[in-house]
Amino acid sequence: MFIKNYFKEVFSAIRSLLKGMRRTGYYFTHHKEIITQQYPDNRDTLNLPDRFKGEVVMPHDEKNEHRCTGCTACELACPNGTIKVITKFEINAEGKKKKAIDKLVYHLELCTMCNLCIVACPSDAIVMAQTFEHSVFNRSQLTKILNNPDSKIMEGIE
Amino acid sequence: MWSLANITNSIHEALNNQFSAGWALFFEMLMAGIAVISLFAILGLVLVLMERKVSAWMQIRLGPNRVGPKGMLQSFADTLKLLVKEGLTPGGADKFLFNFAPVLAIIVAMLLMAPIAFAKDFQLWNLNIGVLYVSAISSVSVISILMAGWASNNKYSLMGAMRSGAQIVSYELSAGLAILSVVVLTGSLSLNDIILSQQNGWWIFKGHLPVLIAFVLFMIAVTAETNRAPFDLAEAESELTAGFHTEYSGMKFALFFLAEYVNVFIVCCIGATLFLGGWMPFHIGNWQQFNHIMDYIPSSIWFMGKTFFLIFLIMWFRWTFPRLRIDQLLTLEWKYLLPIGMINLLVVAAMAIGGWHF
Amino acid sequence: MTDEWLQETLLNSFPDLVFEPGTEWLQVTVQSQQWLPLANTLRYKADMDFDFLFCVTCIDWKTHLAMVYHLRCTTTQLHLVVKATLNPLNPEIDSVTSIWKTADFHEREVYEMFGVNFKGHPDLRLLILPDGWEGRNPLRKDFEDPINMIRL
Amino acid sequence: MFEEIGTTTDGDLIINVGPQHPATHGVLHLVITLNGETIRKVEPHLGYIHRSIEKMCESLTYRQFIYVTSRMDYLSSHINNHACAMCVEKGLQIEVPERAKVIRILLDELTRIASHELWWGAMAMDLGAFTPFFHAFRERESINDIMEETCGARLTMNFIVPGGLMADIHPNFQKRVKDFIRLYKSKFEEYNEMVTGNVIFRNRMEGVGYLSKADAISFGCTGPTARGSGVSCDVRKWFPYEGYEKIAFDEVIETGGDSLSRYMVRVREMNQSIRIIEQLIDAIPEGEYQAKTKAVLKLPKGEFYSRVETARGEFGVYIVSEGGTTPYRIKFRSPGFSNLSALDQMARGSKLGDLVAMMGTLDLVIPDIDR
Repeated sequence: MFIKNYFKEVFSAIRSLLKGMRRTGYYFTHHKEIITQQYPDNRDTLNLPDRFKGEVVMPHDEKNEHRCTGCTACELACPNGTIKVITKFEINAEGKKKKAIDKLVYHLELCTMCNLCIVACPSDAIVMAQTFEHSVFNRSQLTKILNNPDSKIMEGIE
Repeated sequence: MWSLANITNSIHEALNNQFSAGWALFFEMLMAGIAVISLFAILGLVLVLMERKVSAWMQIRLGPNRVGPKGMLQSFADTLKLLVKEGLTPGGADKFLFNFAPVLAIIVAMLLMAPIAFAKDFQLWNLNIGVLYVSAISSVSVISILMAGWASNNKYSLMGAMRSGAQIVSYELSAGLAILSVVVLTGSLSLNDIILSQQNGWWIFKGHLPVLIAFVLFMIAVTAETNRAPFDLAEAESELTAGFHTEYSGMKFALFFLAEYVNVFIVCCIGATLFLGGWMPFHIGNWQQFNHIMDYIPSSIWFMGKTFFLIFLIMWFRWTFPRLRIDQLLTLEWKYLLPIGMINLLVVAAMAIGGWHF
Repeated sequence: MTDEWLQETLLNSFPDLVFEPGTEWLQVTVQSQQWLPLANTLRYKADMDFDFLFCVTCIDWKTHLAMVYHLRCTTTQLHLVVKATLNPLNPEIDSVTSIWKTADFHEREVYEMFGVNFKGHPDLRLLILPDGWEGRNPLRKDFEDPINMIRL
Repeated sequence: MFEEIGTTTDGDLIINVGPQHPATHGVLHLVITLNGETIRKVEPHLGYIHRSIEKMCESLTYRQFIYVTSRMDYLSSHINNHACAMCVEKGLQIEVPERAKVIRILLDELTRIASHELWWGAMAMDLGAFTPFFHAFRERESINDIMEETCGARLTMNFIVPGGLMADIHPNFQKRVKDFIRLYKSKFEEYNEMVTGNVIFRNRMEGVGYLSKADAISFGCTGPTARGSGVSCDVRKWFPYEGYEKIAFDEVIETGGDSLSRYMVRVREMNQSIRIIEQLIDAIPEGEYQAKTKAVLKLPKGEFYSRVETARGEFGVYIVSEGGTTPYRIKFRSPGFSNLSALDQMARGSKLGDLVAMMGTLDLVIPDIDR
């Protein structure tokens, strides 16, 4: 009885080991199963989903106009102090003083891509871009100004 | 039969004509030394690349594929990296032993090369006690590991070395018994005689089940002896960080690394020699036509093919199995492998006396 | 086994207990001296058997500290929240490590974060803060880290 | 802690495992007293990545503090966010739309599978088998891709806001989840062949790191750690939230109390999660994905506690509100913290190699312990 159990044990052990070896052997011979992505080479074919949260950007149209009113909702919504809105007063065509943004400073190094500023923005002025290669040689390059120089607010955005 | 003996003999004669006998021997030894060292370098490069590719394919990865065509030059890049790295010595280390341990590991590996027949008539030293020599010298490798573990002044290293000591000493027994079963069948300790005895078929086929069992025991024991997974307790990455070579860096680490791979190569050479006929082509009994066709394949290719098949087997083990625990490792040896090996040896001895093998 | 039954039973043996109405789970405030006997009752008294202490924390109310123990019985799934008021200058309460082993780590955390001294804790040392940390307790309201504080 | 002398007076060896060690999956620091290979005592030292999230949250509003909790147990970040949002919703008495609830559960269960996949691979790697790790990542990556498409991030999603979800699911979501279920089912046999059935693995796990039922309760263990010891403690079963009461699934309980039981609980739990997803994926109700909430959330004065079942156990959020826009005090009851405290009890008397297996089966995520 003891001898029988002993051999049964040995054989079932060897069988379980061979099962594992069969599986790795299968993958060794079936190179189609390889899932490695060759990242820098496949940059052109790399499709990031459109919701991917890469960094905050402010889209401008062809007339160099954006939709930001400078309401600071994003600044208030941000948990890390990533966004700083610097406003100025502009005089519009009717001679009235109007608040507008001077600079929208965005600290990428502080950003956690939580999307709260995008949700908070009432005029959809900022969106998430799908870029993800953010490494730079100097930390100061991570502080970005989102509005283009000389850009203006779009007509009809309040 | 195609032979390398002509080349070696002509070199021997040329040297003897040119110089006195002493100088000729000196030059021959020099050449042999250079050959062994360059074989070491090549083996290191090839085996590291092979391991990385094998592991990658089993792990559904691509493996190295950037340096050179298909990543062939990856190991050169690795070697270069290790060469230019600083070899640190920890503060409380025993400096002499710490630096000597990797060298000893390499020396042991080199000594083991001597009796191995790489092809027909291509052997450094046709020793009449080759098998005994191999099992004696391979035990010395444990000293280098103990030395490294002790001298590092690191608890992880020390534990790794102690584990390794217990492990190698135990598994020597199984390996020895497995080797003995072939020696019993052949009646000779010389590796050359063992190869020649497989003229009409390799032992693994001639010797029925007992030799097959001996072969399995041998493979398990040498996997343990070379500290390869699933018996890599001396290194046990997740437990002891890197075991006995935790504190080694740069070229000193590379020497341990190289010694490990060369040891794997050598034990696979021995395995191929004992069980798979060494450089002997695949022969079936007295079927002359078939044997002649097989003889056209050069003996060195036969030898390397068998050896690399065994190396692949060991790598296959490594990338499939989890590691054993230290007490299980010793249980496996003393409760399973050793009794099986002993009974098996008795059966083999009976078989040899009765002449029941082919 | 309802909250009312629990309230009644506890008031029988501990008349000083103050129950807070209108909470999700039964909430009770206890004198800090009475906490250990109450804990023993809650854990070992038949029918009660609050064997699962799943949350231990402290709240700094500036005027006082309040220890909060969340208890659950794994058989009846009854919950009880026990609070104990402590003096902020010299906060002290009995350790319940002997009753619930999980209190070991949780009390050590509260000890370093709030400076509450747990009497009878077997191993009251710093757990999270680095060795040699002195004095100030990070989760107290008066703690200010001049270097790492984020203020919005 | 860092004494020069490495031995006790009895001649036992004191070893620092961590904070930099391959087996601790992070910066856990264990001071181990060893007698030969046998463990005498394990003493965790925590705090290497303590960020004092509880203190940070005291200065963040109820919308903002949710994202921080993703950084605690980063493997089940979505479930953590869920607990926080539920706590705020409880305080404000917001009724979450049915659609949002179902999507939350779906994402929860996907997160749970992803977390268990990673644990499975890392567990095998702790025991020295490197290959399963990569195989587990194949399945985990496809979950991450689904998450990336719907939530916009792979690990720290922050997809939940008080009152519902940040956005609706991606149009591809259902199709891709079904693809994942097919992939998972075709590969599950591999898990048994490579790890679960392996004789070396079973011998390493069986009877190792025993934790009795009474001890598991006393140490406050939750999740698979406690369920491996036979404690029925699944929050989803006992205190259902977000409609778990309507879903058919089994609470996985093993009674062995050893490492193998904890391992089996997790592996079987993955199948239960698949079962939940299969029930819900075609039954996502139509409707709003977000309830109407005020722009500035102010919790009424009081104390609110809500809890969920993360991949590691019971995660609780305890908010003390003074009626302002920020919490007065917030406490996160993290499962790993309590589970870790049982390690010493489990490890005493076993071998050093077993400690690695035990830490593997506890499924420790260090930021979850340190907070």
